[in-house]
Amino acid sequence: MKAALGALLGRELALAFRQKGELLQPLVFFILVISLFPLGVGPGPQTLQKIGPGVIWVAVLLASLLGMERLFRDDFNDGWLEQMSLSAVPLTLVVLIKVMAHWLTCVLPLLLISPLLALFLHLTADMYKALLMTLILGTPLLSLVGATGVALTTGLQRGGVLLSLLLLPLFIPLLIFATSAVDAAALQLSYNGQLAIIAALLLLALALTPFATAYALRVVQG
Amino acid sequence: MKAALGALLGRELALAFRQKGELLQPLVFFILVISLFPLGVGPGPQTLQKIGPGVIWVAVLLASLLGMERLFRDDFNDGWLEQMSLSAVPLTLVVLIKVMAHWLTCVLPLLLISPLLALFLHLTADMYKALLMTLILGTPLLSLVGATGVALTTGLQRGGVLLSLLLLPLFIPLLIFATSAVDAAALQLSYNGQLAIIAALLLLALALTPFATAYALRVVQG
Amino acid sequence: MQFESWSEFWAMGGYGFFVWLAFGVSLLALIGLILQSRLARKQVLRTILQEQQRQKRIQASRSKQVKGNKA
Amino acid sequence: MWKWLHPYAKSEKAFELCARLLPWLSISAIVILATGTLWGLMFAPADYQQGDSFRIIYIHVPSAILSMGVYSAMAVAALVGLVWQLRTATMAVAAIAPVGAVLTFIALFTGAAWGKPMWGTWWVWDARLTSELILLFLYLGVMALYQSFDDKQQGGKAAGVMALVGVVNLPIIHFSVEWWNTLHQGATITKFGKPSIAPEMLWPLLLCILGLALASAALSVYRFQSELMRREIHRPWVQAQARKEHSDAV
Amino acid sequence: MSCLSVNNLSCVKRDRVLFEGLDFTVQSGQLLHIQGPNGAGKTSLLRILVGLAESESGQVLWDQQRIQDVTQDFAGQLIYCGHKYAVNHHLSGAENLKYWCRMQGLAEDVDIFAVLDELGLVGLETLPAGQLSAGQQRRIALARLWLKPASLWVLDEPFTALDSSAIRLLSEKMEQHLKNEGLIILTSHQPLALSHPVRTLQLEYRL
Amino acid sequence: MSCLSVNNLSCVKRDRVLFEGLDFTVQSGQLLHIQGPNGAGKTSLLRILVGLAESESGQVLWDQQRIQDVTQDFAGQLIYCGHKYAVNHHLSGAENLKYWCRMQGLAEDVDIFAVLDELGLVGLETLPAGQLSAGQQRRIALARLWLKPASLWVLDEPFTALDSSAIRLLSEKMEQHLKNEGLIILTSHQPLALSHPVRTLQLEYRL
Ligand code: HEM
Ligand SMILES: Nc1ncnc2c1ncn2[C@@H]1O[C@H](COP(=O)(O)OP(=O)(O)OP(=O)(O)O)[C@@H](O)[C@H]1O
Ligand SMILES: Nc1ncnc2c1ncn2[C@@H]1O[C@H](COP(=O)(O)OP(=O)(O)OP(=O)(O)O)[C@@H](O)[C@H]1O
Ligand SMILES: [Mg+2]
Ligand SMILES: [Mg+2]
Repeated sequence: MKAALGALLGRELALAFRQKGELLQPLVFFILVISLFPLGVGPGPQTLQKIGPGVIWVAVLLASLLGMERLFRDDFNDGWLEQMSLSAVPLTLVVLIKVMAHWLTCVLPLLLISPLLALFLHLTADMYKALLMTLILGTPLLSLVGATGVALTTGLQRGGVLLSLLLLPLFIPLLIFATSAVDAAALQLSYNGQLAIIAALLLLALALTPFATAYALRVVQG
Repeated sequence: MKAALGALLGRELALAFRQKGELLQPLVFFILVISLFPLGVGPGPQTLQKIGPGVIWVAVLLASLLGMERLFRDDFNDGWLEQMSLSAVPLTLVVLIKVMAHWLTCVLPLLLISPLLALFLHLTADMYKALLMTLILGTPLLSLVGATGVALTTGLQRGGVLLSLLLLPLFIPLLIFATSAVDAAALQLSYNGQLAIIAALLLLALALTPFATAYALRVVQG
Repeated sequence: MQFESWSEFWAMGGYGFFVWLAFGVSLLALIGLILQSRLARKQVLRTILQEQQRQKRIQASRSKQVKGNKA
Repeated sequence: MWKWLHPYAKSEKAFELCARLLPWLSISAIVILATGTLWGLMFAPADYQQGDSFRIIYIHVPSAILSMGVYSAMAVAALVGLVWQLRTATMAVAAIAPVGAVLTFIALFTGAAWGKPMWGTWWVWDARLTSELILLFLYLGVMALYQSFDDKQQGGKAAGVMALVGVVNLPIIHFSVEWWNTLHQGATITKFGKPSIAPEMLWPLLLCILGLALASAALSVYRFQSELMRREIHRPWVQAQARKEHSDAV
Repeated sequence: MSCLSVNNLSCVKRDRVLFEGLDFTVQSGQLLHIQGPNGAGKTSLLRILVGLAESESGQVLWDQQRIQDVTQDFAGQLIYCGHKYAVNHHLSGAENLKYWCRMQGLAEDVDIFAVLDELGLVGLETLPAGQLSAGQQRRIALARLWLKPASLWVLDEPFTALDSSAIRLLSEKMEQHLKNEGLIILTSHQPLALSHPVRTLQLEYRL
Repeated sequence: MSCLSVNNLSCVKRDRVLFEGLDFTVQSGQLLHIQGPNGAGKTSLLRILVGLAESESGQVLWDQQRIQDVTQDFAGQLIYCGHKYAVNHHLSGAENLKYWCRMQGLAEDVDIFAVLDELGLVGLETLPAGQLSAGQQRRIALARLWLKPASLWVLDEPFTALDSSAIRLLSEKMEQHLKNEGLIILTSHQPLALSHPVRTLQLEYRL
């Protein structure tokens, strides 16, 4: 079983890193998105510092959405999903592996280069620390919930509206808590409360969404 | 020929409305990005007004990028692109039609709800007028140039991130002109210069990018 | 020579860090590019030779098959 | 020019031409670049305002100018490749892009290292700085696109299209400096820009520019050769060349 | 009388020569069956013949003119059915064909429903094509042969997924097309059951 | 000795009954050829048999137990090849099979390259599968039959896109499997060329 899961993870990573240059792409993408804001908003350090957390969260959201959309699509189209459904590995675990791979390849690079942001957006050390914590807790949540939505929309048209409706109410609280944590950090206040809420949401998602996603995948294969 | 182009447009629109959820996705993303900022920045009207145009433009940019990715994907996968390449209708016109359909279904909704957002971000009437003008001239440009990038990445693994790497540098000048026009409007200055430049860019793109896109589509079909 | 001594030269009128940082990194970048080009060339040569060997293997396996078919 | 170019479309001829050019280019590049740099670092007078920090100019300006020049060269190659269907020209695009990217990186880095003592910050979102950053991303985009294709023939054409589309951006970037600066805060670079520069400062600068240009050309030519070999792996001449170079190396 | 001819055609994929120096002419009323093992280059050849791919050397001529020079005429005379069906899964069969006909500039009055009925898709015309069976999707793709009056048919394994009655239907249609001075170029791993004489071209698998 | 049996199976799609009250048993060493025109419900039946889709009523039993109750065992004994190849276009043939084998929990030492060679893919093992011809991709999909020792094969039109030599190879493999007490359930519009006795099940096209 363990070997099987390892193989699935290996496959996802192999696909993600088919070309060597692709390792660099999320990084460049992130810098690009981030640099859009100073250009659009004006380069004053105060303004930048103020909108910084929001900007970074938007960039993360975008990166994970961009990568997410194709999470199950190719596998559905070429029949790999059928093969996975028919293997002895439970589909819930397969889903978890796929979400993990997505997080590792699309989101983790962004976290790794986030120190650069402190420089670009003039964040203070405190703010950066809070931001990093919210990102570490919040992005897996994004990926888990996103996966359910994507599974519903894979291969059929009915689920589309559902995806948006499902994701929106979940993303907005996440963003509120995350940015308010960073704001609190900027004012030297404690932000444990916000982190605890995000962590609780994450645990909840971890416990529930893989089942929902796996079920959705079975349904779309009808 | 006219009937043929009409049919192509009809097909695109039919498909877009068949998958209502996909229509909604850029809109949801747009609202998400915009609503993030009052949350992230704090609700001071001054700040919001200052960063408003930039935020809206960045959101439009990212939303159209998100919607763009699947412009040629299904047609490429199921072979419809081959049939279009082999019809008597020049591929350049086909490309134009597709871009138009994309603009109508993905970007126009954003423009339609923009008054709401202007309210949200405390823009003055002058600023909103300038913003709308830049959007009306700028977003078709986005779609035209974007189509070329999408055509180049059609059929590639992980097209999304690569796509943004290709397109965002091309979009940045537009962003600069557009936001500087709105800033000028905020100071009651004339912004005809910026509009003229955007219009010139649009004409240039209208004249050149359909050919580049059609060529790229031929290339990826090998 | 604009400088009185080597130590003055290295100090660059107090701007030593920035000047030598700029020149150093530039030199490194250029050397990196040269090395990468060299490595890429070696890689190409290697794949060409591997490819030749692969061709030989394929030929061998096919001639074996032909023999098998005849037998 | 057509008749002149065409024979070199044949890849073997192109390879031979490169082999003949390469030693001249590399030797002159090393000599000129070394002379210019040493002259600039040791013998040119210090700037009356900036002191010795101004010596960064001898690497910053050549790399900045060439980062744009090399892009134009790449775009010309792309145009030739697409319009006249020359395979070798699209290979040139793939060969030139990394060289340009490195030059752009150098321009950015040296500019930042110069900006810290002069402006007090490594980075501001100024028009010129931003545009140079965009240039870097254009190069990276061309490279990434080329690498993403398994079929390098397709990849070459696609990268060519990208390079050409990006060219439209070059003049825009260049002119946007004016508009943007007049609307936002004042220009930062003109503070330094004296209309004329003393000849004893200028000469080493010109040498450095020439030297770096030659070095870029040499590197591009070398990479172009590799690209040729990789793309035509089964041609007899490539195999012969590979055996020759391999035995040379051992 | 039209004719498709090819001279000195060669195709290289990834530096592997699939075929070279190919010469042949297909004239009105003739059928060319391209044969060869998997990977021989049949699909690649067909794609070059219709102009989707470029050959390494050589030319494809339609009525003695290079197809690149007479794209409009050629497109008007061609139907290509490839490995991919060009049937969108979200649109119904009738819609798929409707848009295709309009794009091909056919008159409005072609009766798509009648053709679909003839092909045994009665009652399924308005179902999203993604919900049809493999053979039914294939039938929709082939309905194009009934809808567009074109002289050149280029078919890549047209019998895939079809049941025997559909194969018979298609074979009859092909015979009729050949009688009406049409040209057919096709590949198929299944033997053809036609009373009309068949020319064959054998491609070899080279490594 | 294992056996797959079905009782009172029925399938409804969109208010259309495809089949109902189906009963049959397939035992070791038997081959069941499901026949019927396009759209009769062959693929739908196979998908119910392997557990990808749910039936309207009735049960599928593997060794007298419902397959939903013994998923692990059943999965270990099953190979399903559907209309879709499950071959990723960006991975090479060898990689595709490697990951499949690992996912199926097969030992590390299966020699994928040997199997690919046997299937005539010498020299193409490391090419991205998207660049292979239709028949070559199909061969990769079928290589699974060589790689995994499973008793039940469920094959949906396995001969599609294959040339005659590949069909011969596959037929031989199937005969061997049947001799080794294996079970095969397949659909095919082409006649089978097997020396082994074949049971058939005829589905009808109902509207
Ligand atoms: C990251 C920071 C910097 C970047 C990206 C940058 C970029 C460039 C570029 C692209 C050029 C070429 C312009 C052209 O040929 O049209 C240039 C020229 C030049 N730069 Fe910089 N630069 C930076 C910082 C600086 C600093 C801090 C100084 C001096 C205080 C400086 C002084 C110059 C001078 C003197 C020239 C040549 C003369 C001219 O074209 O005006 N640069 N730079
Ligand atoms: N883009 C590509 N890059 C490299 N090789 C390719 C590419 N496309 C096709 N090939 C190779 O060309 C050969 C011929 O492919 P083609 O699809 O023409 O075969 P075919 O004769 O149609 O086979 P089949 O009977 O299986 O359909 C194959 O061996 C394939 O590997
Ligand atoms: N999701 C669905 N919704 C509605 N109808 C469906 C759906 N899936 C399949 N059908 C219908 O069920 C019928 C049987 O389809 P199936 O794919 O099982 O046929 P088949 O016997 O495999 O045909 P073929 O020989 O063409 O492969 C078809 O008529 C199809 O229209
Ligand atoms: Mg083929
Ligand atoms: Mg079927």
